[in-house]
Amino acid sequence: MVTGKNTAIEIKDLNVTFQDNSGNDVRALKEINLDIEEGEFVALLGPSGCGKTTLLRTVANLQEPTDGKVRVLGKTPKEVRLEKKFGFVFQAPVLLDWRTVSKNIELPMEIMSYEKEERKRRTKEMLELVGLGEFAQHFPRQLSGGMQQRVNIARAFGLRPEILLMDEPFSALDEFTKEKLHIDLLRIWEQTNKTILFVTHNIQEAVFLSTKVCVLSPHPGRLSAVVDIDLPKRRELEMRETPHFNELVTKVRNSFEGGSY
Amino acid sequence: MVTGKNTAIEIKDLNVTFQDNSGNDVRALKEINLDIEEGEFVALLGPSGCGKTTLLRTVANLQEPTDGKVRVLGKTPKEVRLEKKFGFVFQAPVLLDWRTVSKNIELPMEIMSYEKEERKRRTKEMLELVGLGEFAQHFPRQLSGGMQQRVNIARAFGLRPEILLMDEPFSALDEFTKEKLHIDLLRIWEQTNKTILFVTHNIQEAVFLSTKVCVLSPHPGRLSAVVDIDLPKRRELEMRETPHFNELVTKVRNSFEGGSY
Amino acid sequence: FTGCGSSKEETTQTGSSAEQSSAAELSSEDIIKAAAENGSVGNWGLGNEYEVLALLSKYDLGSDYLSQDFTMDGFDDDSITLASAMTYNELGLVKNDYDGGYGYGDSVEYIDMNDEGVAMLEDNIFCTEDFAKENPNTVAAFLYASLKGWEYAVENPEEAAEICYTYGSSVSAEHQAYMAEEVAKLVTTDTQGETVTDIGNMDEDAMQQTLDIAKEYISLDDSDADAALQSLTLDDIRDSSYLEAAKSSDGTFDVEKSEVSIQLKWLPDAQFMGYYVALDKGYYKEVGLDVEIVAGGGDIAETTAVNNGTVDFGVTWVSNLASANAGGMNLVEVAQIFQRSGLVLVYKPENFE
Amino acid sequence: MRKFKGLLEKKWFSTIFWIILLAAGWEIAAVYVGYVKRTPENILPHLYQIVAAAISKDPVSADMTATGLVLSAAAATILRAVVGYVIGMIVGFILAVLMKMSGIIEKMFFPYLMLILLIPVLGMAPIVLAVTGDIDKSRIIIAAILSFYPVATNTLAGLKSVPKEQLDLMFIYAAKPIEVYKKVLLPTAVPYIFSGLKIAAPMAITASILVDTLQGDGGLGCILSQSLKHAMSIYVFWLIVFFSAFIGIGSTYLLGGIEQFMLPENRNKRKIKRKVMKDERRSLQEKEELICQSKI
Amino acid sequence: MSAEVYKKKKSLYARAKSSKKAQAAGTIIFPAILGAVIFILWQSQGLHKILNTDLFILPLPTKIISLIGSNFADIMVNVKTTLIEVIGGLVFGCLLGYLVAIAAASKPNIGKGGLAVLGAFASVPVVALAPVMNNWTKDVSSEAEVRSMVAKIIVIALITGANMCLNSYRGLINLPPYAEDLMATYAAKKKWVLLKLRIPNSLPYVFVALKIAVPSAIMTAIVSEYFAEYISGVGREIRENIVLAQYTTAWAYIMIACVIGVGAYILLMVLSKAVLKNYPKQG
Ligand SMILES: Nc1ncnc2c1ncn2[C@@H]1O[C@H](COP(=O)(O)OP(=O)(O)OP(=O)(O)O)[C@@H](O)[C@H]1O
Ligand SMILES: Nc1ncnc2c1ncn2[C@@H]1O[C@H](COP(=O)(O)OP(=O)(O)OP(=O)(O)O)[C@@H](O)[C@H]1O
Ligand SMILES: Cc1ncc(C[n+]2csc(CCO)c2C)c(N)n1
Ligand SMILES: [Mg+2]
Ligand SMILES: [Mg+2]
Repeated sequence: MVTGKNTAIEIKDLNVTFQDNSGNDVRALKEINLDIEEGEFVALLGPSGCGKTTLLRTVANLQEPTDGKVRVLGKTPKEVRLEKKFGFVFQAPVLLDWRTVSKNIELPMEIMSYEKEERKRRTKEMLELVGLGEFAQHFPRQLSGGMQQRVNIARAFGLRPEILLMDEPFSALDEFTKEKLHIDLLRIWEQTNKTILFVTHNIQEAVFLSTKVCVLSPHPGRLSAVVDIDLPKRRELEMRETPHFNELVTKVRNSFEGGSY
Repeated sequence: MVTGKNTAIEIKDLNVTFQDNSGNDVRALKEINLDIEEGEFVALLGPSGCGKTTLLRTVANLQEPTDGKVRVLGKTPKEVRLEKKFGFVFQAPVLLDWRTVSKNIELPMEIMSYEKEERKRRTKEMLELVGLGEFAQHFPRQLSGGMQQRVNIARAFGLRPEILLMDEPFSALDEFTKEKLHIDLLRIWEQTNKTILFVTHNIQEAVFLSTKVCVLSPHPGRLSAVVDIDLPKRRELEMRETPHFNELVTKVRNSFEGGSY
Repeated sequence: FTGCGSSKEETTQTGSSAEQSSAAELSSEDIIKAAAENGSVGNWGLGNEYEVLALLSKYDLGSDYLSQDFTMDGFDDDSITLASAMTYNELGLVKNDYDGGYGYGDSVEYIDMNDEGVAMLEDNIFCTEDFAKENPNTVAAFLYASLKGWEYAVENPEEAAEICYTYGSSVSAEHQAYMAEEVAKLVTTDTQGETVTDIGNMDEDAMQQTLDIAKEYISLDDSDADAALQSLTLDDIRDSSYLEAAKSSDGTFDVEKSEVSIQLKWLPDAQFMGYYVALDKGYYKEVGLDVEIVAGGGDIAETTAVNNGTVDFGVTWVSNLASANAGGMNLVEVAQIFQRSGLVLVYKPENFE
Repeated sequence: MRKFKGLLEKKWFSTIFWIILLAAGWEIAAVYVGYVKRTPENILPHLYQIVAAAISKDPVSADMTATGLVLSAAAATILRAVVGYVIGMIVGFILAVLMKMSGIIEKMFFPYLMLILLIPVLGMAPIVLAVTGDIDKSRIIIAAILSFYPVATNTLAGLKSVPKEQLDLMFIYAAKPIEVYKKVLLPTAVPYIFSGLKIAAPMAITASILVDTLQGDGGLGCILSQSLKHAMSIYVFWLIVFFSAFIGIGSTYLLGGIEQFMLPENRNKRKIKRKVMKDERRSLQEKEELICQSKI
Repeated sequence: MSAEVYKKKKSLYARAKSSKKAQAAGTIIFPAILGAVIFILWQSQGLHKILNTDLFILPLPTKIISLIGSNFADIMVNVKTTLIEVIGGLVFGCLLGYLVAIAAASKPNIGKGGLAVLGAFASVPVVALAPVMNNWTKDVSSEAEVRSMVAKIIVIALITGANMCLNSYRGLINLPPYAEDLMATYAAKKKWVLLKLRIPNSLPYVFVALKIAVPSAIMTAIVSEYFAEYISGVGREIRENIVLAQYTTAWAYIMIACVIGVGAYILLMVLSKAVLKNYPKQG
């Protein structure tokens, strides 16, 4: 295989169906086809309940596809997971109650057998990044909702995974914190050139961060549009004021089927 | 007492202090003074961890003030709570696992001994309102994050409480759903003329919905600015495009101390 | 609260053995009939009930009886009006007023199984047939020393009682003394009331009577075992050769196994004073045995303990031996210590006026 | 600190409150029984009579006082109970983990685990005795058998109570099973394990007393049954009833204390405290050093 | 591919059902397999070698079963006695234990100590409790059969009640995060918090407790029958026959006790499936 643009995530004819209580099918994802190249930053956009989380979970091997094929880095999601190449920021912060904030951030590093020194160093760095330096020794229930979500993000960032999957990581955060983390996330992405799949329901955010926006339409979740974002790789906050940015936002907005769900 | 503009919520020199694990004080709220009139729609804005939830909880008698005075409708929060005049939308959707969506929405009505007919009717109405008509018989674990949050909102709306306290109710929702619910919330407010205290970290949202924006600054949470929103009572989505709206947004943004946390 | 009234009256008359003669005219038959009709005959069950069943049957009464726990509380509160008691133990507790006693004195009367002709033989010494065959000298030596202990004990019951007490007996010293007296009577008197000098003798007639009653009143659900029981003969459950060997010996034995143990049927007390005396006086040592006495009264029956080899010898009742062998064990009685039944049915005469 | 003390007092207070209530009820009943029964001490003696028996110097058996006898017998029984309990705990725990790991093992074994519990001691004893050949070992094994089941059931329930999201998190990190247990499953199961242990503790003691009576040689069960059979003062029986109840309360409190100590959150809290103290000490030292230096 | 799935809703429904059936079958098949293995080992005397015991102490299953067959009527009389005790004791004990747990949960300050005291009841060994209860219930009825039954039921109720209390207390206290706050905002009376939140939340815990309570009720019934005044019941028969060295008969009754236990277990499983059907699956 030649170096350069390899496929990071390949999704073919993916269907995911759940069953409700009376045994009827609930189609969460229908006939999804999507290719993501290595180093891309893809935003997944769509209304509530359209299947964004389900798609992310399927890529991460947390959900078996009912039908169709998913390949990550040319392998099955399971293989990639077992190689510990995924990072995942859950939609609701999944923190262990009995561990302090810093212990929660260390958790994956413990599992991946990082040196103690390294763990401490990175944890500290990440805590500063998300602005929770003073709260290292607090327990999750002593934090506000947004602070918990920041711990959740810090935990995933601490690892520098090959494939970073993020499920609405910033929606519980205020504008300023969000902006800061946008920039931090972009810097990390630039430096490490990892592949990022990012769920959001904020169109501005999707356009500002990503190289490609995928729009899902609901009931059942289908891929209704893919919009390439041709902004320069190095993004600056000011770009959001440019006409081109607004054009892109409008383009994405219009690509929603029927304009509403 | 004369009818008309009575004080709905009166907060005087409010201090709330928590203790961390090594016994040190964490000041969540410091010297808050705020008066809210009946029928007002107040948005509480502030960065993550600044004390918004704590303020809301204190008003609702879920948190004892360390210091200072809180009066609601001229009474103590406890009295008002016992009169069942509060509605509260929690930041995380607090749904009971073993109840279906519609049963979760019915819960407070059961407690308040509504007639069965009435309960069913309102529940159905609320489910339509939040776009979950088809999911009435699902269990919370079968819903997406945003759908759970909508159930949470529907449950509070079903009651038509005197004082509605909402803690970031819409942050897990996509633009379209959010817009629809904004309009619905505003209609409900117009028609019933209830007092609403609304936490958000989205400045546009705050300006669009409220009659008054209160900005909290963090560490410790102080009330750093109060901006009156002089938009007409009946809000329309198009207002967001007007220059006056943008002026207000900018005014609020600038009132953040130092512009960042 | 039916039972309360009568017991309350009693509280007031405790100790005074005033009017008790009126019941004396009643025959034991009347008493048994009245109690049986009332459904208040008591026995412990668990293989101790055959004499009572035989007695009930003798008077054409049904075979129902109440389960008596190992106290006489049921007798005391009149829920059992005709209660089983061993002469040497429960009867003493009922009559005497030392610690644990009920203090009825002579105001109570009893029916004796020996008088009623339904007596069964009780405490014996047994082991497995295999053990006896493999260790004939050990068995003979053990019998020799044990009988010597018993001889001494029945002649000196007071001293025997003290010995029992010092061997960690569970019984108060006063009761121990009472027990020793009564046990001595059982060892030296037969079912007809004749004096026995030949301690340990296996009397043909008494044993046959015991086996016959056992066959009639032991009811087994297991049809194979039941058939086995019905075909049992005395020779299947006893072997007198060891006793003869012991009696004809000069006291020196070439024992095959010197460390042996004996499991008692009940708690350590003067019911088993012969063994304690033999141990205390060194009789076992003299014949080359190192004996451990294992207390009974536990849930693992002495027959099972002997059968599975946990202990070498055991003390049990002849009827228990019969049912064990019917069930498939292979045990033999090698000596019969008690020569008459120690079971009586005790009652308060005023309950039958 | 003051608050903490007040709380502790409250806790004790509620236990004492109940004990007093119970004692009052007992005494009222005892007075009644004293009037209507001929030998009330066999049915419901006065508490002061029991206390008197406990402190009495009169020998009840050979040369032992009632209390001496109970305590010496208790030593053997409690030792066996503790050993059996620990074995039962370990076995129950391992079984729960095995059942959690494999649904098939759970389905296969769970009903039988319960069956083992149903085979009465009397049925079990001869077989266990045949296997071990020793009455004391048999007793320990039977006590273990009777106490493993609550631990196994509760531990299994605890392991199953972990929120799915937390397992998903560990799944994403491809954590090894041992790590999933160490970091998520066990910490969550701790309270469950302890309520199993709390249920099993009196069961182990009950079992140990029960197996004492297999043979007549020593142990609380034996003197219990002896005194029940009026072979010795009935007050020995009442002493044992109270003694075992006290062991029960004691074990509940002991386990509660250990639980508080073992709760992962509290462990982390202690760590923080220690760290803070260390930091304070260090900064104090540094200050002193600075002062010293400046003086020089 | 997907069309096939989508074509017939019915077939899918049937499939779902059959998969549920397959699962249910698993709960029966796997224990059955192990049961068969044990049976074969036992019948072929392999078990005797493993346990180092003989045919006398542990008779062959065929012999035991044929004994059950030939004494079925007698056995049933005893089974009835034991069943009444177990069911009566369980119902009273569990209800009582649960009520105490509710009382303790509503006033934890005072209640917690009550729990410890109740735990102490459970620590009084059955062997001591049973004779005491016999004495205390002497005045309940002039019929020995009735008062004896009452005594046994009380003992079983005390033992199972303590266990139910400990477990359900946890279920009544460990609520989902913020659920209590939610109820507080409705100013829900204690009654409602109990009815709508605490009790539903405690149901899974109740079944954990029942899993222990049911076998321990049977065990307690067996032991307390040893001491009962009125002679009847599976436990009493076990003891009688073991003392008489009738091991085949004793094992017949032990087997019967096990059948009662398995029956109760199956009932419990069915019940728990039905009651907890809306709850998230554990594990
Ligand atoms: N139980 C507690 N113990 C200790 N500190 C607490 C506790 N609850 C809240 N805090 C602290 O109080 C501060 C304010 O928290 P609060 O939840 O009110 O923030 P918020 O404004 O709602 O933030 P967000 O937007 O992230 O939800 C935070 O610093 C938090 O750490
Ligand atoms: N376990 C489940 N059982 C049944 N239906 C499910 C289950 N999980 C998800 N669904 C359904 O699948 C659909 C997609 O859910 P998903 O969580 O992927 O939505 P989402 O796009 O992430 O929404 P949101 O933005 O609100 O988080 C929803 O209709 C949901 O009801
Ligand atoms: C298990 C069992 N229970 C009761 C007796 C009857 N019994 C025989 S001797 C004795 C006491 C006198 O020392 C009693 C009550 C027994 N033999 N075995
Ligand atoms: Mg989602
Ligand atoms: Mg908040």
